[in-house]
Amino acid sequence: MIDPAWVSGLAAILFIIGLWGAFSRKNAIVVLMCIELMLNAVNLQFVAAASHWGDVTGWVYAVFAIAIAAAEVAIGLAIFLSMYGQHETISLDEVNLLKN
Amino acid sequence: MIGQLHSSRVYSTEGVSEMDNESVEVFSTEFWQAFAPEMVLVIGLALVFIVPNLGNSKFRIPLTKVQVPWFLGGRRFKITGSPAIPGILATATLFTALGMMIIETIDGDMASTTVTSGDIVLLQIDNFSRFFEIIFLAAVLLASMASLDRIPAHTFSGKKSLDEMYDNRRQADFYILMLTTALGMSTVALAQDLFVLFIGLELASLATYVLVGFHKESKSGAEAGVKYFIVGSVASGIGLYGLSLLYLEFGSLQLTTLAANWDDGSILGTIALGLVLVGFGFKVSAAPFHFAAPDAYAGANSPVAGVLATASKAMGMIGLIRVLLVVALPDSQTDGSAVWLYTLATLSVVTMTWGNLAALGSTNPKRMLAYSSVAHAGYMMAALTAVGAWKWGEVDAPADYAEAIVAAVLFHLCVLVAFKLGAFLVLGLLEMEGGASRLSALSGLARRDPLIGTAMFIFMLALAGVPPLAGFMSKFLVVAGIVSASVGELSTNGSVSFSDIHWIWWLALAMFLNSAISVFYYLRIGVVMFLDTPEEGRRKPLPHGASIRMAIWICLVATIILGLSGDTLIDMCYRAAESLNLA
Amino acid sequence: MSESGIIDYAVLIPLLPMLAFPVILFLGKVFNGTPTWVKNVKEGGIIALTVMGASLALALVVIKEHMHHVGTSNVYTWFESSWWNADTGAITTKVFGVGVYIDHLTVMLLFVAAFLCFLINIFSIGYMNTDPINDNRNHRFYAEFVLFCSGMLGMVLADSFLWLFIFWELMGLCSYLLIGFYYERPSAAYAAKKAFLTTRVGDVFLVIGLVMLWNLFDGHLDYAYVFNEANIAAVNQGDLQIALGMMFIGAVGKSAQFPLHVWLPDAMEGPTPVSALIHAATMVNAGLYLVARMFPFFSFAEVGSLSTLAIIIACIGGITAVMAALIAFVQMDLKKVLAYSTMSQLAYIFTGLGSALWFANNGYDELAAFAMGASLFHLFNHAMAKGMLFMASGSVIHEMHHAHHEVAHHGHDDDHHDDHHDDDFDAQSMANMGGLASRMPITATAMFFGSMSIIGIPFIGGFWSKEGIISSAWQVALKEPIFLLPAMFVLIGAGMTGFYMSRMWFMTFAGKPKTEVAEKVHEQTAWIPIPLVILTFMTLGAFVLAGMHAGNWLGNFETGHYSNFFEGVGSELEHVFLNHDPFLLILTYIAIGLSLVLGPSFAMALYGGSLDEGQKAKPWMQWAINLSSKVNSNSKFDNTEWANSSLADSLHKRLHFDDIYDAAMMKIVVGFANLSAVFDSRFIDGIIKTIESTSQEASRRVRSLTTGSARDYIMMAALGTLVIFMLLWGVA
Amino acid sequence: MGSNQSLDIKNKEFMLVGGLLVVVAGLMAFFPTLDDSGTTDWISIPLVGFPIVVSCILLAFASQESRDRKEIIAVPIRLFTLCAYLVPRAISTALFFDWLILVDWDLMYNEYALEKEYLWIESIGASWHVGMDGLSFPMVWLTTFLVPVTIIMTWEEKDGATYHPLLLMMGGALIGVFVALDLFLFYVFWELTLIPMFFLILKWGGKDRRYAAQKFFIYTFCASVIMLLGLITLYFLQPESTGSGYGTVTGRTCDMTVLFSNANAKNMGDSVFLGKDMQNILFAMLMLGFLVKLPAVPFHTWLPDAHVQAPTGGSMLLAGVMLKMGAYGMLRIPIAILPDALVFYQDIIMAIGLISLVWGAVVCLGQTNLKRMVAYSSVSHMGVILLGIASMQPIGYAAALFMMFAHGIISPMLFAVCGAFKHHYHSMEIGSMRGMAKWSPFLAVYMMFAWMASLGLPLLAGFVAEFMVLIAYWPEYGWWILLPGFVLAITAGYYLWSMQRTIFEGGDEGHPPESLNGETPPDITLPENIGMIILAIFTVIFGIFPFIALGMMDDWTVALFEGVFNRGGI
Repeated sequence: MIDPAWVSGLAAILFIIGLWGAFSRKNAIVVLMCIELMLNAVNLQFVAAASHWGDVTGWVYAVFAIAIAAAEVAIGLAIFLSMYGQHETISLDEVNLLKN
Repeated sequence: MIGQLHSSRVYSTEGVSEMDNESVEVFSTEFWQAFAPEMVLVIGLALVFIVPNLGNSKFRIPLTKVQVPWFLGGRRFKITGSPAIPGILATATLFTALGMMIIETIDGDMASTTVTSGDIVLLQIDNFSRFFEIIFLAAVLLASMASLDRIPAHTFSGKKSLDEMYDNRRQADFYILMLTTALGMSTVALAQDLFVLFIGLELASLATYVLVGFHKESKSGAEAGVKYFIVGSVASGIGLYGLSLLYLEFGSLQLTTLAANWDDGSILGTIALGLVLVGFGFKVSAAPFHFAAPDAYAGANSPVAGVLATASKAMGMIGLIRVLLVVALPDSQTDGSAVWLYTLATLSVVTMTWGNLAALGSTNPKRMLAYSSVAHAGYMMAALTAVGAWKWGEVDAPADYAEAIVAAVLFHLCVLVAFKLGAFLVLGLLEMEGGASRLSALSGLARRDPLIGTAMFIFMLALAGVPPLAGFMSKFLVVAGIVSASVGELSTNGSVSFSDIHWIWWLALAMFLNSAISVFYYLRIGVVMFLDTPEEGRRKPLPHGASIRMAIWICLVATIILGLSGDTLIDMCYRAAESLNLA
Repeated sequence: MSESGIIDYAVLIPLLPMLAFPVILFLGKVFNGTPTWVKNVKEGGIIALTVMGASLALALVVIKEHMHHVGTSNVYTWFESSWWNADTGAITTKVFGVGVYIDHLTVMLLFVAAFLCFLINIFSIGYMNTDPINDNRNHRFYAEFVLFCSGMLGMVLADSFLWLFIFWELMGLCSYLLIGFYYERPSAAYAAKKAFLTTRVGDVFLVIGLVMLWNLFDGHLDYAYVFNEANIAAVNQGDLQIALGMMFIGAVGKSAQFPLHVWLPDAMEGPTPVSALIHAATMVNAGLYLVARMFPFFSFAEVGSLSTLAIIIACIGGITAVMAALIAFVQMDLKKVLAYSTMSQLAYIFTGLGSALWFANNGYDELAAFAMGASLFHLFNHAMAKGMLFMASGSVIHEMHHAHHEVAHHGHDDDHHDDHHDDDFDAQSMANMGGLASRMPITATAMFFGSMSIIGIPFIGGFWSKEGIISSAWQVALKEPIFLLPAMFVLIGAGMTGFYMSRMWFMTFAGKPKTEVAEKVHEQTAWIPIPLVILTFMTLGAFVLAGMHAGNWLGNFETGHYSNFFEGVGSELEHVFLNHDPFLLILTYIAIGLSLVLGPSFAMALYGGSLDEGQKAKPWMQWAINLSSKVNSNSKFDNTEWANSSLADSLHKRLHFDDIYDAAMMKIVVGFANLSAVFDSRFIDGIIKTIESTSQEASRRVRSLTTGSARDYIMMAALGTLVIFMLLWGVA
Repeated sequence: MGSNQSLDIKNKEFMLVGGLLVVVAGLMAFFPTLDDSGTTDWISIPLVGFPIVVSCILLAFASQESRDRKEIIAVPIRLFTLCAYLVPRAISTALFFDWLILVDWDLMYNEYALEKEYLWIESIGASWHVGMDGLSFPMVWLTTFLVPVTIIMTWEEKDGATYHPLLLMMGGALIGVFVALDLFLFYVFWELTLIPMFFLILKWGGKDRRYAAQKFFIYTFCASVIMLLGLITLYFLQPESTGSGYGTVTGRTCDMTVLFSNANAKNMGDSVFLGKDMQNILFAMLMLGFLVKLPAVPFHTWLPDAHVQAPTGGSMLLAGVMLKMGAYGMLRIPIAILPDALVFYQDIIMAIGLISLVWGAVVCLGQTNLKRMVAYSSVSHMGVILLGIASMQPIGYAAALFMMFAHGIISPMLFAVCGAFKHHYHSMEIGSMRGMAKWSPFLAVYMMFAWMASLGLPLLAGFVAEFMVLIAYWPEYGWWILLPGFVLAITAGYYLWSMQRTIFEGGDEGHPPESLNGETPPDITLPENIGMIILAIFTVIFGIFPFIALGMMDDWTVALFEGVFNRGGI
């Protein structure tokens, strides 16, 4: 069995890539995907920890986290759609009416 | 000494939580009894789903021609299909639930009820959680009362504009989301497991993302929704990752487990703590995680923004209290301050200063209120810092200091509902006749409607912390808490050196200096209202809006009454803080 | 020490006029312009006269009672306060009382003040009520007049330095109001301000002196305590000297001595009765009174410990005496000559007092008593004479006005009320007068004897006292060389007085009329001559007082009793003319020579002249006019060189004092004040404004971080996370 | 026309009611003896609560009226405010006569007349604790004296329906500050006074009122929050206890009287309450709030702006009573409990007082605006109070108290005169009008009277205090006395100079001032006349008979020194 430490490390790398992507990419969809990446890192982490502790709760947490991610995607896409309807772009940099 | 003092109080009996602690399994009979108010919410939510959809549809039993009335769908009934129904239903639901909770809590003799699933404690009803649920429900109730006018339902008859048709169509959606927010927040308040807490947080958050972007036909509404969603998601992603690290470190996300093992944790726990802090920091809009908040408030309609500034902030504050005070405080036997002490102190000072400075020049009243709520977050975080500063091993009854401070924070969160939300509701009233995102929208308000103008001015004074309003009382309590913690037991010595006073005293000074700065922008609102002439198109009297005015009056009365005589509420706060069992 | 009796009613002397003040003001406001008020009550003049008469009567009764012993009335508590001794913790109550204290000084000044106030009141009724410019506002004059009298009488009667100061300030206020009576004239408004401010500068030091005195004497300012020998001996003599010196500066301001003399000439802007009242009879004497009051300190203090102050007093006196006399040489304005003469004569008294105080402090009690007596007697004589002179000059000016009016508006009786102050004619300039001796006999007589009294012509008025002052000063000078300066100055001053007083009289009354107006002048106004006649006799009768040992009595009233009139006159004469001390004998003759011969002869040579054809003055003046005409025609003295010299120029400019003070005030003080105002709003308030603008700028910058792009928000959150890590790492 | 008549009739009815109230209040003022047995609460409702509540009701009532009705209801409303304020007036008069004639009351330090205490916010130990002693009573009397005078004086102010209730509220809140014997209550009233004044400046002020009102509010608020932090720290440094009046949560009490006795008991011999270090810090924090309110240089710049912009009534109360809150606060709290810090800061207080005194006076001389000049003269006079405090002598303290009192009568008159100038000549620039004495003899007389009173003319109220301060000042600071002396001269200078250029000079030429645009220059109106005469009469009364007020002040200071500074308890 793989040492949970490796999995955790992978999760950490995934998380950082996700975070980095979240603020370096302009396309809202890509940003959403990056957020999903972060949540996947979380899932991975939970699973790894669960296997480390031999505890079932971690898996349950992971399942819930997946559900949360799903809900987030649903809502996110809907919100992006309405943004596209009004601003006709999905570039986050160009949506900056509200500032200061 | 303090212990003796407090044992003499009627509502505080030692060990009440252990004696009366009742543990119930999920979905048992006792469970339903204990969660009656929440069940009201759930039922109300279901009703808002169902009732507008009641119609004359029939269900044909397959292979037959028998049509059984099914009542869902089809041609809607005239009475239940009225667009006004969801609002009324939601308001009634919230009112009922809130009433039940208040009746349950106000006398003070409340046993705590724990919900367990196996050996995992999921939820706990106690003074603390009930207190927060009251805050949440009150805020959402006032907001939905206001929304009855803000997003008005129009009757079917007659010709309607496009906006009116939009408004009619989304009545149910709006109130469903409001109720969902309330439910999610209640879950946060009740949660005894950090993951459950996070689930509740996500439930409430997802609903508020939609609420912020609710006016999707306006550019700013859509934009606000996007920003709030994106930044919020990232923040909760970071928070969740922190949770996962905590789980990795301790093997459980139970608050009790975490608290018991905290002192044995490694650096991983500290890192996880930092990540979780980010998640909640976004919710309380602490700098530098607050950036989306002003945009969101400005884009959302005012009652929703009010909920974000009060209830949502309180929700984040629960998270902070749970994580920082319940989990991450050193054991009462060790001599030392909390590991997050400097972090939180820095954050709080930065937050309050940033908020106030930004608000100082802001000419959009909603953004100004948003920045001011950032500043208020800073004040509360300063209070939490004071709890962490105390050297736990050196005094007899440290919990009393901590409890007093937490009580002050709770008081602040509670009265914030009165005057911060009240201010947003006044802006909501103005939004009914056009935008409220320019300072000039407020000009001449006192002349157009003296009572509303005066109410707004009183809200502003309360925000600034002018006595004898609730805002002063809450700031006074917060600072008193900080100072009492910094002074500690020094007073019994007779002779005190200033250097003996803990440095967190300076947080009190920073807080007061900040609130002095803040007077400037709060007063500016008053000056504009009382001095300027109304702008073009706003010469007529204000829209009537019976229920939004009612909501404003409630806020106003609460602002004044809680300032003049806050004793009942302070006792409630104190009981709530006690039930945290900090010591 | 209190005794019941008439003295308890003495408080009414100042109180009556004080109460009359609002009454006249109120009645005047109500009845303004009604015939009864104008004709019968003389716009308040009669009320004032009644009150002043009552005060005078009461004063006379009090004087009779207290000729030879100190009287103190009941002392009432004005207010109390407490003093804490930080070492012992004891808290003692300090009482600020109010009462009446009467000794010879009081008696003398009380008489002077009450008597002259009464006479000037009579004069005012004549002078003020017949001048149309004063119509409908004379009630203001009389109200302020009685308040002023109240201040003077109160100051004299006060039983403590505190109340002395209070009434002193009250007088200052009234002099301000009275000088500024014609408030619409810029010069009057300016003069009033100048008078108040200049005396205020002195008053500040007086207050400081009182404060020091209060602290020295354990919380007492009442005479009964501070004049006690034991109490004086107990205090630090050096501090006492400084305290008294401070008080002296106050006296300098009030009595218009160098260097605070600048206000007095300008104060002539007031109506003439005011000039008579303030600048001759009363207010200027307040400073002398204060210095004379210090006498017990000097006699009871340690020998020699206060002599520096005595010398300073005398020197200030000497300098002023010469300086004022010099300036008086060139004045053409009748009243200004008198003003400078006042200044100079007061300076004499200061010198005399300085000598007296020096003697007292150095143990020469008899000499001290003599010098004191001479000084105070001179005060008395000067007050009477100068009051008379001012009233006489007022009479001249008044009649000049009338005459000018008749000349200018001949045949235009209908617009009688036309403003006749507009044109250039100066009714006060001696250049417009001349030859009035025959046209105004009473006035000329009064002026004649008044001037003689001031000059010190033997046997008349001031002669009796002036010689005493000069000899005292020289006697001190024999013992204390520094005193030579004031001694020399007063001696020279005697001759200068002779010149400028004679000059004034001859220019006004002798010679031919210099203008058409002067030809038309005649005495026609009722009320005015009464006080002139009375005072003429007072001045001439000074020898009676001298014979009654007034000098001795004033020097030491407990021993200096009146014994025998002729013996008294004899001893006085002997003292003056046949002094056993050859030094003093020579000195006396020098002084007489200077003042009687040298000064007047120069004046005659320059300004003398006979009257018009057919005009004849009264016999007692005619000889002087004739003499002057002879001297004038025989002498070849030409003063054009002098008159065009730079000295004369600066004398015309009053030795530049006013210019320098004005410059100092307007350039330095006001300039600094303007700078301060700018500094206050630019810098002190500027800090506040900078804080405000800085915070607005900071706000702008902070808000500019909220760029509007969600990506930046996420990045900031990530950065925040990093910071949190670092902070936690640092602790953990 | 008809509707107007009916409105007039209604006015008359209102005035009839008002007149009846006047009679009733007059009867109440007729020497009633206040009950000392402690059964009646003479302070809470009649002095404090009643004016505030009545003003709130009137404001709410007036705000609902339409614009054109407002001018009509203004008459009865201002009459009503006047009558309403006669109630406090009557009580303070009665108490005053009781003190003067019957000598019923101990008005000593820490002994209070008409004391009442009700528990209020039990969790922090705050109570509604009110009472009066020799420090507060003169101030209460002054407030009750000034507010009716101000109402009368500003009888014709526009929009009186809201203006006069605000004055009434001001009157209640100010009394609240002076009678509060509880730290929390004190602070509540302390800030409450800002609100009516803010509105007075904001709504009735001059051209820059927006700036001035905000500056006034924010500046003083900033300072008072620092003071509040000091108070809170002080509060928690008290020993904990249980019992009535002690906070159930905090275990401390906000009661000042308890604080005073605790502190005074601890400040004995060599022992120092809280220790010197802490005393110094707390003293500095408390004093900051009070110095800004006073105001002392360099914290004074809000005052000229506020005064110049404020309406006459606002200025009168601001200068007459509000500034005294600062001095009152100093004498009430820090000095009584932190005497060692006072000794420590003595020289600094003296220096600040001296700087205020000199700077205020010098800047006055450079002003061209009459009201601004008068405002700076207030700064200068407030410096005298600081000198009195720094002198550490009962006579200096009594002088400070009397200065507060005397300046409280004189400065409203100064501002009333300025207001009358503004009202009738539409200008306050010195030099823009000349020879006013010709046009407005009454105004000129009042101006001269007020100016003279303010420059410390003997037998007017201002003199005694100045003289006493100098007496107390000399033994402590010696030749520095030349500076106050210099100020006496400068004060005379700027006052006389301004008079020379306003009421004197040139009225004879028959040219009315330009700011009138050719109208005939008026003299002051009857209400202004009445108000000024009242002020003038009291200026004279307290100048000639200072013992009336000084008696209780002296008693109080003696008791203060015995209780606070005499460490052995002699």
